[in-house]
Amino acid sequence: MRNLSFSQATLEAMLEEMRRDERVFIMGEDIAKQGGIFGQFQGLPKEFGYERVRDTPISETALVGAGIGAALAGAVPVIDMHFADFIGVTMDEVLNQMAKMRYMFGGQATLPLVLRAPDGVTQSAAAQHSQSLEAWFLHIPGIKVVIPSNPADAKGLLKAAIRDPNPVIYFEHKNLFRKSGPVPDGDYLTPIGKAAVVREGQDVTIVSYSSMLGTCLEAADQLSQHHGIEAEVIDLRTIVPMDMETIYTSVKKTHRLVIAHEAVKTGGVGGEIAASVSENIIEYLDAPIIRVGAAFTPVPFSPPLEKRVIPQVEQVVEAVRKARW
Amino acid sequence: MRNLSFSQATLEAMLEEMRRDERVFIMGEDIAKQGGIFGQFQGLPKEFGYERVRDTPISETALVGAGIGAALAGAVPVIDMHFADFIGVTMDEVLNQMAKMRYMFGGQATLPLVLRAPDGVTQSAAAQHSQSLEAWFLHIPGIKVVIPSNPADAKGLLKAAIRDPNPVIYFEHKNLFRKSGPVPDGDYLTPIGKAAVVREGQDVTIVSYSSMLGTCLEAADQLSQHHGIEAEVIDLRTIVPMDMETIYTSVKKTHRLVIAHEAVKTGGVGGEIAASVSENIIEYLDAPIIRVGAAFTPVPFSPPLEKRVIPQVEQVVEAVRKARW
Amino acid sequence: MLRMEARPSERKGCFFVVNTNLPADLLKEWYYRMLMIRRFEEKINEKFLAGEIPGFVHLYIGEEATGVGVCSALRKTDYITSTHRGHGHTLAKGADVKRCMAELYGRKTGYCKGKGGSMHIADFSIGMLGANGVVGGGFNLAVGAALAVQLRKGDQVAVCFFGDGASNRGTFHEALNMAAVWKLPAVFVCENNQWASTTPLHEATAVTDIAVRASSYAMPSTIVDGNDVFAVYEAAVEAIERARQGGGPTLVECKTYRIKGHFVGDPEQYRTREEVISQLEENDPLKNFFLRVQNEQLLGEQELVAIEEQVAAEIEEAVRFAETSPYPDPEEAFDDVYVEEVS
Amino acid sequence: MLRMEARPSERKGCFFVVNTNLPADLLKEWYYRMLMIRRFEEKINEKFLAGEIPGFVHLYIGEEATGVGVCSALRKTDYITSTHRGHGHTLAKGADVKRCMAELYGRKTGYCKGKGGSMHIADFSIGMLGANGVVGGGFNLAVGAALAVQLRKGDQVAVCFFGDGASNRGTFHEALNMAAVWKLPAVFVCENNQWASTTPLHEATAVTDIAVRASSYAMPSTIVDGNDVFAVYEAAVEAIERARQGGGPTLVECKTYRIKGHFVGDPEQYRTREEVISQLEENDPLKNFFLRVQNEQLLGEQELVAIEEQVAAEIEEAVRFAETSPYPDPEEAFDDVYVEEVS
Ligand SMILES: Cc1ncc(C[n+]2csc(CCOP(=O)(O)OP(=O)(O)O)c2C)c(N)n1
Ligand SMILES: Cc1ncc(C[n+]2csc(CCOP(=O)(O)OP(=O)(O)O)c2C)c(N)n1
Ligand SMILES: [Mg+2]
Ligand SMILES: [Mg+2]
Repeated sequence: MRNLSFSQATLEAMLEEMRRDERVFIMGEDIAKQGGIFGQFQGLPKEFGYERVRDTPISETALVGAGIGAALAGAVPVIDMHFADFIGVTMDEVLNQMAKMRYMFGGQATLPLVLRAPDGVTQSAAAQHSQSLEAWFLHIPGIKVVIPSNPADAKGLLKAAIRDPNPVIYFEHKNLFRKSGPVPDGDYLTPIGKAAVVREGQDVTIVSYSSMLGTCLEAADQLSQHHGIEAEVIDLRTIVPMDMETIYTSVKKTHRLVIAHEAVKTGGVGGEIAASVSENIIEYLDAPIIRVGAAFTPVPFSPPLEKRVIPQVEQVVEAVRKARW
Repeated sequence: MRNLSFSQATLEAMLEEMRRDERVFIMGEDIAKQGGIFGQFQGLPKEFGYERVRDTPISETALVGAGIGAALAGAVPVIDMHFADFIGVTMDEVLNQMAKMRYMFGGQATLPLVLRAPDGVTQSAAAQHSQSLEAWFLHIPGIKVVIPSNPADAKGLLKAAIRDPNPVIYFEHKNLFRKSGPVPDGDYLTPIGKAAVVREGQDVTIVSYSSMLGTCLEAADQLSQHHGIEAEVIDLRTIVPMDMETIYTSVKKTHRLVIAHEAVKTGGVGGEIAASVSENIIEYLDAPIIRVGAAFTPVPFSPPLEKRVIPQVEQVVEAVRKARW
Repeated sequence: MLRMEARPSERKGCFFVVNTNLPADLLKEWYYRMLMIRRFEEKINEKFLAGEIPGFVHLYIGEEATGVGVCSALRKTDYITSTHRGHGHTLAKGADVKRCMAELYGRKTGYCKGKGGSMHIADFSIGMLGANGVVGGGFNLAVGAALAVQLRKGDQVAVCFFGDGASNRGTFHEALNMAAVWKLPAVFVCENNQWASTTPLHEATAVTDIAVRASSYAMPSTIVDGNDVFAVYEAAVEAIERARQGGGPTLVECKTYRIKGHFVGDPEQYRTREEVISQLEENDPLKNFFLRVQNEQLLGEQELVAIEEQVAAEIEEAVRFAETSPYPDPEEAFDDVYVEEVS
Repeated sequence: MLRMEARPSERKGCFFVVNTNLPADLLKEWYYRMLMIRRFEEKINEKFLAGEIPGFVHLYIGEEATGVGVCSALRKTDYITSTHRGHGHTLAKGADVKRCMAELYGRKTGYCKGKGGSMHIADFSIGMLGANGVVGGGFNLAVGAALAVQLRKGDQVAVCFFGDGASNRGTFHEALNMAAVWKLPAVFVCENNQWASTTPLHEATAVTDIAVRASSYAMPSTIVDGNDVFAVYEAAVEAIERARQGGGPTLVECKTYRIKGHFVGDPEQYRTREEVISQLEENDPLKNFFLRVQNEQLLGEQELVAIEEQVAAEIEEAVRFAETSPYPDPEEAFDDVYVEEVS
C-alpha cells in the first residue's frame, strides 16, 4: 500500500495497461506536452511516445468518432474529454454510434473504448466547466459508466475499464485529482458493477459516489457524534450497470434511504435509485427517500453562489434527519 | 371544434403565430420544399416565403447555434430537428449555450426559441431514428420541455412554446402526426407546466404522456372492463417544469402509482416522478410505484424485436395489477 | 432489360475511344457487382412498395459506379464506412447478397440478425464497418480505423463514402483535418449526387465542387465522373495507393446523380421528371459501362449474358432465402447490448 | 511603463513610413482601448495570482490590436461573439471597465451579477453577446445574429472572434458554410496567435493560414498583421462594409501571438522563454502603435500621456469599485434560470 493522489493512481493504471497491451493508446487535447490539466498524464509520452500519447486538434467529435473507429479496427483507445462538459459536442457519437453499434450490427462490432471525463465543480469554473452529467448515460443502453471516489478505485476502475470489451465512460472528479489515499501494490482491478459499503451502520443508508462520497462520510461522522445516528454509507462506484442488490440489502437493514450526488438533483441518478427502491422494496421503508443534489440552476461563478447550489455536509445531515416520518 | 391531425394542428399553430408575430420564423432540413417528412409544414412557404420558412444545410450544430444567436438578436426561431435522435449532434449548443446563457449572463439574454423534435418509435426506423430522449432535459436547468398527446394540446402547446420567452423543446411523436382529434376553434394556448387529468378513477393513478398516453387509456379501459379497476390517467403534457401537484393530488386519492413512457425505463422521466412521490408523499402509498418503459436496449429494426422492447397495452395492465402489495 | 435499353444505337452522343489494359476479370467483376446492386435495389423497391420490407429504404440506383469502382480497388482487409444509402457499398465490398436481403427483411439470418435493417447493414468480416443512419456519422469512424492501422503499422486503408449533403456537417471538417495533420491512410469519397433529400446542392452548399474543400487541409483531391466506373477506379487506385504508402489522405469527388427518390416512397415534388429522365439517359453508370465494353469489345456478349444470368439467379435466391428465413425470436432483442450479459 | 519600454531607439528594425488620413480621435480611441485592455489584463494577472479573483482566467495581452481594430470599425448596435479569452473583446466593444472588473471579482455589480466571471463576461447593451467557455461555441451564435438582422432587413453586422485552435471545430465549418450560402452580414475574425493552449498551430492544423479555409465556402478572405491596429482596422472596415451592404461574409485572419500563458498560472512548458521574448520585442501591438504615432507624429506626446493617465485612473477606480462591491446574496443563485420564476 502506498499513498497516492488520484492523478498518480490513474497514471499508474495507464502505465500498467499500456505496458500490458500495446493496442492501448490515449488521445486528447493538451494531454501529452504538459501532462494534462491535472498532471494526470505526466511522463506518459516519455515511455510510449507521442503516437500512443497523442495531442489532438480541438475536434471533440473527431476525438470520440475516431476513438470508436479505432476500436472497431482493433485498437483500445482511451479518450480524454478534457472536461466532461464538452461531451455534448460529441453526444451524437456517444449516443448513436458508440452505444448502439454492437447492437445495431447484431454483435459484429466490439468497442473496447474508454472515455475519461473530468467532471464536477472546482473553484468557480462556472457553468460550462462544472457539470456532472452521469445521469444521461443511465438512459443510454450500451455504455458502462464508472465513477471512483478514492485513489484505489480510481486505479482499479480505470484498469478494469480499459480491459472491458464494452465502451466505458470513466468520470473523474476535478476536485479529487490532487486528493490522496492508500493504493494497493501490484496489478488489481476494481470490478465494474459492484458498489462498496464503505461505512457500516444500522440507522440509515446513504448512497453516494465520486467527490460527494467524502461529503457523505463527513456527514456520517457528524450524525454519529451529534445525533446518535449510525449511517451506512455505500459508494456506488459504477453507475451502469448499477449494483442495486447492495443498496437493497442495506435498505432492508436500515429502512431509510438518502441519496446524494453533486449533479443536479432533478433527473439525476438519485431518481433512478429512489424509483427502483420504491418499485422493488418499498415495504421495507420506514421513511421517505430523500435525495440531495445540486439546485436546479446552472453552476454560478461567484463563490458564495457556487457554494449555495452545490450540496454541502450540512445538507446531507439535514436530509438524513428528514428521512423519518 | 374541428377534427384535425397533429400535422394540421401544428401547422395551424405555426400559421397563427407567424401571422401574429413577424419575428417568428422556422428553419430545418427539408421542411420547405416538400412540406416536411410528416407533412407538418405543408404550404407554409406559400404564405411566408422561403426566408421565413427555411431549408437549411445538413448542419445541426449550426441550426441550433444559429437559432440561439438569432434569438439573442431579437428573432423568435422555431427549429425543426428532423428527428429528435439528432439532438445529440447539437447537444453542446443545447446544454452549454441555450440552457445556460440567460443565467451565465446574469439575466441579460432572452432566448425565445423552440426546438421541435419528432421522437419515438415508428415502423422499424431502427436504433438511430426511434428514440425518446426527453429525460435528459429534466436534468438541464434553463430549458422547458413540452410533449403533447393529442392534437388540441399539440396546437396549444406549440403556440405557448413560441410565445414563451424561454427556450422550449417541443417533442412530437412521429407516430402521432397522422392521428386526429378534436381541436378548439380560435386562438388558444395550452399552459406550459400544467398536467391534465384525462380520465378519472379512484383505484390507481397512471401518469403518462405523448404516444404512450393512448396506450394507457386503452389499458385503463381494459382494467375497467376486465378487472374492475378504475384508473385515473394523467397526461403530463409538460416535462419541465413538471406539475407534481396534480400527480400528488391524484396519488393522495388513489394511493397507487404507475408511470408509463416509451423512453427507456432506466434513467427515464418515470424515475424522477417516482422519486419525487417517494420523497414527498410516500406515506400515502399503498403499493410499490411501478414504472413502465422501453427495455434497456437500443431500438431494434425487425418488427417482432421492436414490439418486444416497446411497452404495449398489456404491460401497462400488468403494471397496474402489480401495483398492490 | 438494361441491356435492351442500353443498345448503343439508342443512345445519343455515345463515344468511348480510350482503350484499356485492365484485366477482363476486373471488368467482369465490375459488371457483376454493379448489376447486382442495380437488381438488388430494384427488388428492394418492389418488395418495399409491396409492404414486405419494413423501415426506411434509400436506394443506390444510378450510383453503382462509385461504390464498385472504389471497392474494387480495395483489399478485403481494407475498411469502408458508409451512409444511409449503404446497400451498394456493402455489396460492392463483397458482402453476401443473401444475408443483405435477409437483413432488409428483418430476418434472423441477416447480417445484423435483423437488428439493423437497411440503415445499419454491415459486414465486419470484409471491413464494411456499417451503414449509418446519421448523415456524416462515418467520417470519423474512417479516421479512427485509419489511425488504428497507422498505430499498428499496418498497411490497410480506410475509405469513407459520403454524400454532398454530408459535406456540410462539422464532422467532415474535423475528420479531414485530423486525417491530414496525422497523414492517416484514409480516402474520402464524396458521392456528389446533386441532391440531399429535397435540397439541391447549390442551396445548401457554398461551393459547387466538394473537392475544393480539400485545400482547407492541404489535402490532394480529384474530381471524376462518378458514372464512369473506369474513371472512378483509376482515381481510387491512385488515392488508395497514396494512403497505403504513407502519403496521407485524399478527397475524391465523384459526380453522379440520384436517379430514384431520396427514399422509397418519396413524392419527389422538388425536381422535375425531365431532370431525372435526362440523367438516366445520359448518365446511367451501367449503360455507360455496357456501351463501352461493347464498343471497345472489352467483354464478349456471352460473358455479359452469363453475368446477367448469374445476378438474376442470385437475386432470386436471395429473396427466397430472406422470405423463408425466420424472424428473430422476440427475446433476442435483449442480446448484443453488451459483449456479455448485463441485466 | 509601456512607453518607456517602447522608445523607438530601443527597438530594432522599426520602420513605419505610410502616412495615414485617419482622424486623430480614432487613433486616440485605439490607444485608449488597447492600453485599457493591457492594463486591465495586467491587473487581473496580479490580482488572480494574489488569490483575489476566482475561476480560470485567459489574458488577451499581445492581441489588443485585433479586438480594438475590429471593434472600432463597428457600430454600437453591431454584434460580436467572443471566446474564453474575452476581456479584450468586451472592452474593445466599449464595455464599462468597472463592471468588467466587478464581474471577474464575482461581485453583484458585475455585468453578469457575478454569475458568469471571466469566461462568461457579456454586455448585451452594446451587442457583446458573451465570452464563451466552449471553444468554437461562438461561430453559430454570430451566424444566428446575422440571420436575425437579415430577416428583419436591418443593417447590423455580426462579428465572430475565434482562435486558430477553434478553427478545427466542426462548428467553424457549419457556420461559415451557412453564412456564405445565405450571404449573411457576418465577419469571421481569426485571431491566429500560433498556439491553442499547449499545442502549436502546425501540430493540430493541416494548413498554416486559416484564411485558406474561406475557399471551402467561396468566401472572400484576407490575412493581416494582427499586431498592427492600422492593418486590422483597414481589413475590418472592408469586411464589415461588405457585410453591411449585403455582400455576405468575410474571413479575416489576424496573425498575432499570445504573449502570456494560456491561462494565468500556466507553467508554459511547451515553449521557450526566448520565443515569447522575441515576439514581445518584435510584435507587441501597443509598441507598434506607439512607435508609429510617434514616428509619423500622428498624436502628440501630451495626448498620449493624457490617455495613459486616464487609463491608469480608470483601472484604479475599477479595482476599487470591484473590491468594494458586495458579493451577490447566496439566494440570488436561484434567479435568472428562466425569465420568470419557475420552481
Ligand atoms: C445528422 C443527420 N441529419 C439529417 C438526417 C436526415 N437525412 C437523411 S439522408 C439526408 C440527405 C443526405 O444527403 P447526402 O449526404 O447528399 O446523401 P444522399 O442522400 O444524396 O446520398 C438527410 C438530410 C440524418 N439522417 N442525419
Ligand atoms: C469545446 C472545447 N474544447 C476544449 C476546450 C479547452 N480549451 C480552452 S481554450 C483552448 C485552446 C483554444 O485555442 P485557440 O482557439 O487558438 O484560442 P486561444 O486560446 O489561442 O486564444 C482549449 C483547448 C474548450 N474550452 N472547449
Ligand atoms: Mg447527395
Ligand atoms: Mg490560439
